[in-house]
Amino acid sequence: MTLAIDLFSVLCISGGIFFFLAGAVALLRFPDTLTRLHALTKADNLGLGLVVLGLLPQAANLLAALKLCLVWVVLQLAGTTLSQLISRVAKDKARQG
Amino acid sequence: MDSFFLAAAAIIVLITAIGLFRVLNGPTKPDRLMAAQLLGSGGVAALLLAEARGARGAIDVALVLALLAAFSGIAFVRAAVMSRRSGDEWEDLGDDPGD
Amino acid sequence: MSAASASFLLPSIIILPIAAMLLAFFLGGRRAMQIALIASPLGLALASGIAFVVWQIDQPLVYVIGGWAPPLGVALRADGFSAVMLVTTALIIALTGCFALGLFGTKEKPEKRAPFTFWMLLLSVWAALNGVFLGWDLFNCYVGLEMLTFAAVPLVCLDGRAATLMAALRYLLFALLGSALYLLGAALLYGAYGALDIGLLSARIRSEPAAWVALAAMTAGLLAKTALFPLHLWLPPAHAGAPPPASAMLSALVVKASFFLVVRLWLNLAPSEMAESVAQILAAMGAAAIIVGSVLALRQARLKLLIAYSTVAQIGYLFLIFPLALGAHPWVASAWVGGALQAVSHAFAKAAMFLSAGLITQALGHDRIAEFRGLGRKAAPAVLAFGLGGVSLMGLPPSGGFAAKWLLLTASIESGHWTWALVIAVGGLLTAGYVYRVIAPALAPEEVPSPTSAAHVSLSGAALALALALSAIMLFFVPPEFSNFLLAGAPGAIAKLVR
Amino acid sequence: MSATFVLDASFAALTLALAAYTILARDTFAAVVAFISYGLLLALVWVRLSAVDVALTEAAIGSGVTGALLIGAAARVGDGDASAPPGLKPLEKLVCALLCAAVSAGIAVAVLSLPAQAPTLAPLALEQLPATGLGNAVTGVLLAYRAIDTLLEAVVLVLALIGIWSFARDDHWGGRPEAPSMPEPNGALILLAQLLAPLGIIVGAHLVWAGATEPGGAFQGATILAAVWILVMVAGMIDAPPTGRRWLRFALVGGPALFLVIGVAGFVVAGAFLAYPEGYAKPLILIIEVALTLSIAIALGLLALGAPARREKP
Amino acid sequence: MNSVTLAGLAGAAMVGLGLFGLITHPHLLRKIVSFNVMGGGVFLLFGAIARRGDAAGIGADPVPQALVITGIVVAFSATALAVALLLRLDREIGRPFFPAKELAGPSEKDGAT
Repeated sequence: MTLAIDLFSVLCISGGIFFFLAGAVALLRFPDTLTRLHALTKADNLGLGLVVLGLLPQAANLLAALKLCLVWVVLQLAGTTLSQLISRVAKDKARQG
Repeated sequence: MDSFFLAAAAIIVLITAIGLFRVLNGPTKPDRLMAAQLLGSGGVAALLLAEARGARGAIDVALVLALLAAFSGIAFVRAAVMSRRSGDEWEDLGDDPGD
Repeated sequence: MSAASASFLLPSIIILPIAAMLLAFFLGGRRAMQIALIASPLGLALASGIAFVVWQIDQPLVYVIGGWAPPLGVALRADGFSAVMLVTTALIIALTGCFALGLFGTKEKPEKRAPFTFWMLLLSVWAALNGVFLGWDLFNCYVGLEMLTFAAVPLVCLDGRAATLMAALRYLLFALLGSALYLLGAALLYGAYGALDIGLLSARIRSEPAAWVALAAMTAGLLAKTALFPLHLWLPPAHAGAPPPASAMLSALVVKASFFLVVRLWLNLAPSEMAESVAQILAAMGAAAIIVGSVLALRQARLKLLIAYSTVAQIGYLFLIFPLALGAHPWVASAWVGGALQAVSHAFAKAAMFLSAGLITQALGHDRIAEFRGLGRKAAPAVLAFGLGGVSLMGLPPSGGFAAKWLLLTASIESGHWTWALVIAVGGLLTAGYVYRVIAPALAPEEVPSPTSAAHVSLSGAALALALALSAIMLFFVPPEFSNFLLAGAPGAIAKLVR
Repeated sequence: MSATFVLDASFAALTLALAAYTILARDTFAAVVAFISYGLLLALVWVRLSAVDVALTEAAIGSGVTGALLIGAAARVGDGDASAPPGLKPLEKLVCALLCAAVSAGIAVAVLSLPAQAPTLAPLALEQLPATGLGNAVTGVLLAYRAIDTLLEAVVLVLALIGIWSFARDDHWGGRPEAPSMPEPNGALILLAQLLAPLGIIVGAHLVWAGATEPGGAFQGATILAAVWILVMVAGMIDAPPTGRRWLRFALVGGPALFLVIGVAGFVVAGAFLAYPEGYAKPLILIIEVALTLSIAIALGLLALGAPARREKP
Repeated sequence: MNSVTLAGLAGAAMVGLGLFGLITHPHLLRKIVSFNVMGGGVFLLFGAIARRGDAAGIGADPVPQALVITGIVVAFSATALAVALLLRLDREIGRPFFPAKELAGPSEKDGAT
């Protein structure tokens, strides 16, 4: 049983690493700010989401599991809002300029 | 399992940090900011992994980082909007190559 | 009164200004001024109480905060030097506070920026100074120093002009650099010896790399805050640009706090073999400060800048005590007493000079020395206060400055440090030069007598400046017991020698 | 060489690289972003050093709020390239670099020469901890053993605020700081503020409460509260408060004043300033912490908002 | 060499870097940032010292930890003060630098009253 859980964790976290990598690559390769922004936000959330998912079964108690989810939700919210704000400003700027 | 967590934390931080370094020189300000944001997420992930390894309290640090993650970004956007309004040029918020 | 029961005075003199400041901030407006005016005589009473007890018991007064003994807890300690500095601080705060009534006295209802801020900062400077003079824990002193910086910097730019804002920012950057270095040294000392209490550290410290680096960093940081040459660049614009009562506090008191901690570091904390090798360097920097500061003061066209450069020079004298007050020699007691007297008499004289400069500026509408002809008629009391302060600065008898410089001079000669004796003498001549540069035209009659008369100068302001100047003079007449008092709890060798 | 050492070494190298970038970057904005990341990595390093209390503070204040403050300032003043005075000549720079390298080398020598048997107050701090009723030794140091430092520090915050306010124009005195909100309301931001505000208050309160036994405490909790407050202001849901109001002044001095009052009461009931009577230490400390948290939160928020910049109608 | 010594050495290097920035940058905001880097180095040094004092099973000496917490808050206050002063100065003189020519002390009309 523990082996199965550990395997699940390893898989999820490895997936998380992959998305962090994807995010970093997107940052370097994508052509313009807005696409970079969107790719990055997605990669960011998926990467952290998978890490959290992988750690959930390892959590010591319910409070710890709750905190894990909370961290992810908060970061998701913050990231989404921020990218929305930035893209809006960037669009305004593009319209003006 | 512990060493896996350790390795995963190290790899995530390194990846995101390298991404950050690559982008610090531009081209645009939002890029730099987003790269910092990515490092923030990476750091949070590393802290969660550390907690799983038994570093007590690391998850609280992660929670604080997550709560404040958007903070500097919002400060940036606000300052950008304000200076645009007051007529100052905000050279590279769009896609024009900066620097 | 037993020492233990009287030691509650030590935290009280820190609590009083802090409580006053918090209350003044809450009540706001005019109340701030009233609270400051009520608190200052109370503080003076507390400071005198501490001095009296130290004099009575003839040893340092110690208070352990919260009952948690060092190394875990924090102790406060007042020796003779601390007590004298506390009384000086309380007196100067009270007198400059009264002087400031003319400038920042508020009657009307809505709270005004500069007056309200001034009274808050006055109380904060005072609290921080008391904290530093009583500090016996390196980190506690750090917090006190930071508090002092945060209170002193806004005082510089109360008028909000670009030049003073610049001076304030430069001062802040120097001060922050100084604090960072100081904290670095404290960290290393804790890492090496597991304590921050000066008494415990002095028992544990050895001449080894960690101690050397720590003390070097702390000293460099404190010298930046004291503005010892060549780290003095920030001082003249900052002290000259502030409003007169603020300048008086900054020049008379604030720079002394970091000097006080340098004394703590090298005379109380460091082992004497370390101190001996550094003392000559400190004294050499002091000597350079005396010469360079005085020469620069001679060349200033503006009165307030002249006084500010004179502070740079007078700080130099303080640093001459390091080589003279070390070791078990017959002259160390006079060096120690001379140094303390210099700190105190300079504080009074400089406060008097800055306040009179304020009055002169008020009377003339400018402070250009070249246009001072006839000033003696227009603002006689202010010129007199300036002159009396000058007498003490240049070390003419009878004055506190003379007593201080005479003691330092004899100590230098007895110890064979002829260079320092020469510097003291030359510094005195240069000081006489720049004081004369101000007084001579002021006493000269106007070429074209102007119709205006002496009505410009506020009499109460002049009286306060005179009182400060006279205090500097009166220090000449302190009884010999005063020396013994200053030696109460003085660093090891000095105190032992006397007893 | 163990795996953890490799990890620590790479963290240290990364942090150092970011510090170097912060100092050496040509672009001011890039330097500030690098500084924020530097603070973030420092927080990780603090966790690695088993100092979670400090990690929390660094994450909240060192990186978070300081970063926001600096980034706002960077956007405001810009690079100012055109008006830059001539910088140092290469030779002067080299001299400075050598000097700073010497300083670093000196500190490094001192670090390497620290005694192998490190002195520590940890056992003593733990031994005395039962007298305070606390479970977190760091909170014990902050609110019992070295309470005087913490009291002075709380006063320093108020003092720094007075200093910042004193940079206002005369006619703005007592008014509100510059409007912190975005020029036009933004739905996403308002939603974020609405969601994060309750969460932040819970987390902040949790940190203060947990601080008695676990990592956390007044300063960390207060920073979260301050951040949430600013967020709600930036979203335009509330305005910055007028700095002359009596209630605001009361909220600012309340914490330090209560701390001071309890400390002075210690003279009478416990025999020393800032001593707690036996058996009452923990509740008193918790009361002080709650009051301090509120005052510090407001002070930190106002410190970040800056000097009053709008005239207040009487 | 262990992780803790490494942290101390990194702190030493950061102090040097911050000091360099503080001395050489003409841009005042960069000076303020440099001061913060320097502060980070000093705090890290404290951290290494705390970790060395690991005893009685609590991982790190609590005293230096508490000092660093105080230090971080003080450093933030200092930064806020410096930034506010800088912004005001920038509004007055229109640039974030000290002018190349030394300021002439108090202006002519320094009424001081």
